[in-house]
Amino acid sequence: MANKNNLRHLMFGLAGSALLLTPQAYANETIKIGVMLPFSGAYAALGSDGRNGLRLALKEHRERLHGSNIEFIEMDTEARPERAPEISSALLNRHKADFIVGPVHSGVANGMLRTLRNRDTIMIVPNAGSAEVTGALCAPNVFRTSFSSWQTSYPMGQVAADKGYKRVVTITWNYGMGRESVDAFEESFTAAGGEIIRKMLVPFPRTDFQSYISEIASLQPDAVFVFFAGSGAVQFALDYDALGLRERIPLIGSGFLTEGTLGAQGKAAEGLVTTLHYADELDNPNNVKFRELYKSEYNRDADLYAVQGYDAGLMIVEAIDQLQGKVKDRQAVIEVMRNMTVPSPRGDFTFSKAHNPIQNVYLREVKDGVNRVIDVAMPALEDPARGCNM
Amino acid sequence: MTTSLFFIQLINGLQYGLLLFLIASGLTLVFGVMGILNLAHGSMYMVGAYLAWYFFTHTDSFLLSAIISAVIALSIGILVERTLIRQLYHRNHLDQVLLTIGMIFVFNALQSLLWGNDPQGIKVPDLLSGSIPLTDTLSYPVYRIFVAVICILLAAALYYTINKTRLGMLIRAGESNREMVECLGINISRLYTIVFAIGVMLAAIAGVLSAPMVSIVPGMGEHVLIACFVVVVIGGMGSIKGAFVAALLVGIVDTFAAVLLPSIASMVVYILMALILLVKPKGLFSN
Amino acid sequence: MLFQKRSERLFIWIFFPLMLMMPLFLDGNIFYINKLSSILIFALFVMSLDYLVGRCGLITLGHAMFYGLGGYIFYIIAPQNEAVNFWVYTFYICVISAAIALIVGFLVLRTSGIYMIMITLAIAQMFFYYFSDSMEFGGIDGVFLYLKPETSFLGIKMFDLDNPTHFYYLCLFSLFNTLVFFKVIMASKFGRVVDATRENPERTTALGYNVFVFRLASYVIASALGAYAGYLFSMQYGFVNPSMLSWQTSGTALVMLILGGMGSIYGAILGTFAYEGLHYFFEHLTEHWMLFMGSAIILMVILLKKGIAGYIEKLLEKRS
Amino acid sequence: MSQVMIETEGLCKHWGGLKALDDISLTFADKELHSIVGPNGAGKSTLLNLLCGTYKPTSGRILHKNEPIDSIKPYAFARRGIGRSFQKTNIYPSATCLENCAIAAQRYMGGSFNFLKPRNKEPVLLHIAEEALHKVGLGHRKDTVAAAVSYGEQRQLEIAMVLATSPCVLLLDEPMAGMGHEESALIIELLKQLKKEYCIVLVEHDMDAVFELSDLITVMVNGQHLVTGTVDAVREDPRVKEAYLGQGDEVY
Repeated sequence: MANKNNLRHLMFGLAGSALLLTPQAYANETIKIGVMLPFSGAYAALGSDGRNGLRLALKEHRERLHGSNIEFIEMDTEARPERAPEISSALLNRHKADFIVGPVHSGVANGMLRTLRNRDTIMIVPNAGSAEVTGALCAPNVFRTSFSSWQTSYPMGQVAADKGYKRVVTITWNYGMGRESVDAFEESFTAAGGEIIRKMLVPFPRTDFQSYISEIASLQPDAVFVFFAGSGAVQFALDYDALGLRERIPLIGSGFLTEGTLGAQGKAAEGLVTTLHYADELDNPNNVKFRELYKSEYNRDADLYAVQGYDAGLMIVEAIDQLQGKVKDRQAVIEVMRNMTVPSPRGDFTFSKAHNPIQNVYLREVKDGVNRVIDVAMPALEDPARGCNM
Repeated sequence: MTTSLFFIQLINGLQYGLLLFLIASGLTLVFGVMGILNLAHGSMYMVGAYLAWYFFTHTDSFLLSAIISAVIALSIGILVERTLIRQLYHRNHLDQVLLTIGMIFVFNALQSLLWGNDPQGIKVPDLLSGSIPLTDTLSYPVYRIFVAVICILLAAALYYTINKTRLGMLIRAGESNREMVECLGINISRLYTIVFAIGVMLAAIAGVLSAPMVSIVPGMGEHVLIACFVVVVIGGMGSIKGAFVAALLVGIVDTFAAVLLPSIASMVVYILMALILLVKPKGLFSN
Repeated sequence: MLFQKRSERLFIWIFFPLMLMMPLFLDGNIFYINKLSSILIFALFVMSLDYLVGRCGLITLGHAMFYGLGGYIFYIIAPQNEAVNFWVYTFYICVISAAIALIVGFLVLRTSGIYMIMITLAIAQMFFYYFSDSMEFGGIDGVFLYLKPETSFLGIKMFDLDNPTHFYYLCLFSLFNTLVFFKVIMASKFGRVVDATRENPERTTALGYNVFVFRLASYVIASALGAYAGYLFSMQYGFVNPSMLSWQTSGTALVMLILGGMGSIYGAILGTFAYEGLHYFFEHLTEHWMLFMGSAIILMVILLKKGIAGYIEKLLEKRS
Repeated sequence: MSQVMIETEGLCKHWGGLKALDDISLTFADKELHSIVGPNGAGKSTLLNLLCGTYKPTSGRILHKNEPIDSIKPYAFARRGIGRSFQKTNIYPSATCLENCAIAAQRYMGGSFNFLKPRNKEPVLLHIAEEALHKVGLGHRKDTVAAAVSYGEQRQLEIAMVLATSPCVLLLDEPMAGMGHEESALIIELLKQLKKEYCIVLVEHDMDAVFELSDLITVMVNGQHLVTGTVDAVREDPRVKEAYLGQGDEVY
């Protein structure tokens, strides 16, 4: 149960926030990993899964660390952008973190980039999908193990057109991620001959969708494309179902609509079709092994956020291994990382010039409370990295 | 906007307004009688929803979990009033604001410790899971109608209690003149405990009723808190009748603003509130 | 003498020399210097709130509105690709925010007490949503300022704002000036009327003062300084976000103020440092820091009726 | 009779359906002490509140030196020199007695928007404030915090504050309420001195004091004007006796 886990974290926390994983006496070097994730507030679940994944990777591959001490410094961002510069400055300047893993929230990412771009550390983004991270604000020392908003929505435009939808309504929160996702969908959907008949923008973080859905019902589109995540995703699916539209107008979206939310959505999520770079059920050896390990370690099922955190951990492990623990030479670390193939549970991926994963995007459908993979919507998809001069 | 869509949106607005009233009524009652501004009121809404979810997953009965949750909320109310709120009767509003902000922190931390941070949901009770078709594409869930009816019944019950019963007489007297009630030999501290506990319970019941309709997530209380403030202030602080009118007003205005004025949708209710306070600085139904 | 109370003199003689020397102890550790700078900035903001709440008796839950406005006004009026003059823009920002405060104050000061708390909250929320829903101001993700102003004054370059230590001294300098500024105001003839309007507005009207005008003037002053704090904050990391205007920011400032002690000129500084210290301590202790923070706030309200400053004054009284 | 300072014409004040004050026409002359008496609820305090601008009249006019003043702002009354004391002690309890009077004196001395001038560095103003304290016999209390002085002294302070505004009209609302005999005697002496200089309107329950001090007495009942006259005329008027007896108020 979640509560036991949390109690244990509390105990851990009381014992001291810096946790030494390999306390061997002969350890030659301490490698500091700063973790900037939300541990309280609406995004707390995403933060703790990411952290768990990260720790799991370093624990699993302990023997590849060349005897380095790994020290975690965990900071709660509370998903508050205005705290981001301060916290990242703490990790960079006070703790002299070698790697900084974070954040979940794109607004926080913008604040972090402000202090970490081109500085003496490696930033690995394990979630925030804002285009700027590997677009206009890209930098040699910034990597992303997750996705770009474009990647998770662009393929859906093609899928929708292939399904024969002509008139589609889009709805999302009025914030960066939402608008970028809808734009990416529109890009491929209109290119394939579809028409967006209405673009609805909901003030963030409003979760009262009933009036919007009533409006959609009166427009009678062929399908509805949405980008919502977390509580918004749960609420939208619940309202969409409650008002009887799920049976009548197909609901499609970026995969976050049904990621980590299925328990709360229940039958309201059945039949929703989404595109994402991961699915719990992916049938590959890495994924099966990872999920087993995660379950036995944390007594809960792994999810996308755990995978992304885990991959950030794999990157760090790989870099330490190849450089034999000498990670102070950032240029060397960057060189290793940008040429790396990450053996991710989602399938192997490499990095684009802008340091975003080149990865498969899967087409998924919810059946019996699980995201089933129907197909690969677009294989080895690379983000266009607009605005990046790297 | 077609006529049918107009009426559908009107229903949406009314339903949202009724739920707002249920949450806000506890806030305005506590303020009216005790002069306490409880910022942690939204947290009680959250606690109600989490309790309902927790007991539903253990008992599988919505009614049973609703009753247990209400009883627990009542006990929390009594406990909080006896240990904390009691200290503040002779302090100013500022101290109350502060203490209840502290309570928000504590409730949020407890929620995260006890129930984790994953979004949760419970399914609508089978008996109420049907829906009524309104148009070709749109139908209205029975459960939401049920919630609206419960809200109206609770509003009527509150009205009856305040205007027709001995407790209500004391509440009304307490609003207008604290000393007088004390002179009448009535145990004012017990009255305050009861009123505060009822206020907490109303918020929790709103949380319980919302549980099958909303995503149960950390921080859900703070969103409704501000909406409740708007309702209570527009209605006139301490006025149940005012809260009722204001909640419906806010519900309808907010619903229509969302579709008609999308660019300023979230500002509209605050503009409404500012305008009303300019004309009637103490709200629509102030004493 | 400007600082009549012993506790005030004591505080000023300990705090400011200590802060002046702080960068020496910190030995150029950028994090601590930045952290201290941001605490000093927020202390300045809380001090402007203290003037309203503690000295004028006007309780507001919307003061963060001006904190955020300071940042956004700067973003809006400053050219994006050219370093502007710090002092000139300080003047602009104070004037523009004062003008906004004049209009807002005209509306909110018609009410009082709990209604004023609520209407200030409502107006601040309006601004919050305006910025968080607007596309041109970056919405909920906020905006960046890519260039820091230069600080030459009459041809002399005073601070290099890209240097954290310089920026730290600018913040300290601003805080000290603000403290002296408020102290001068409170000791002035204007301050006499402000005291009177707080303590007994009815009597003050009967004596022939237009209470509203004095409150409005105070509101404008406090708001302009609140905006100045926001301007400094936005400059520190080149970052403006709507959450600067949120009611949580106002609430935090109030918590700090009450923790430190209202109405005493240094309570705002004490409160900000104490709150940030507690927050920092609990956050490093456990991810459930909110539990301890919340309990600490509750205990403090119940036990420390006049905040830390009140406690110190009591101690000093006992000894003398 | 000397110059008329304040005049009311058909003054009415209604609270909803209740007529708190009904058609009152009175004149108050300079250098005279004019008392308003009557049983509880007669409208004495309402009248006073209208004269100093706290309430706005429902109908009727108020003239000050022959200029209508019923539509000016409440604070403007004091600026015209109409000062008042309150029935319930209404001072600045945490300030010193001197500061209380200084606040009052600063109003007409000006400079209230001077942000820089230290409040304690203006000898003229402080002198005026101190003089006002001396007038009411509180000179020795000037550095004491107002909350710390006795109740009677607080009443005296109220009057001193009014005096410090350099008024021409004093509206005094029960200055002797709740006082002991000796304290009352002090105030009576004080008022005897003051009425040589000011137009004073006095609302008071202590009839001995009223008879001793007044040049004119107006008796009000139920918001209506009953009679106005000299002390002797009022004392003998049968209507007055009836009104008081009818109310069951023990006056004599």
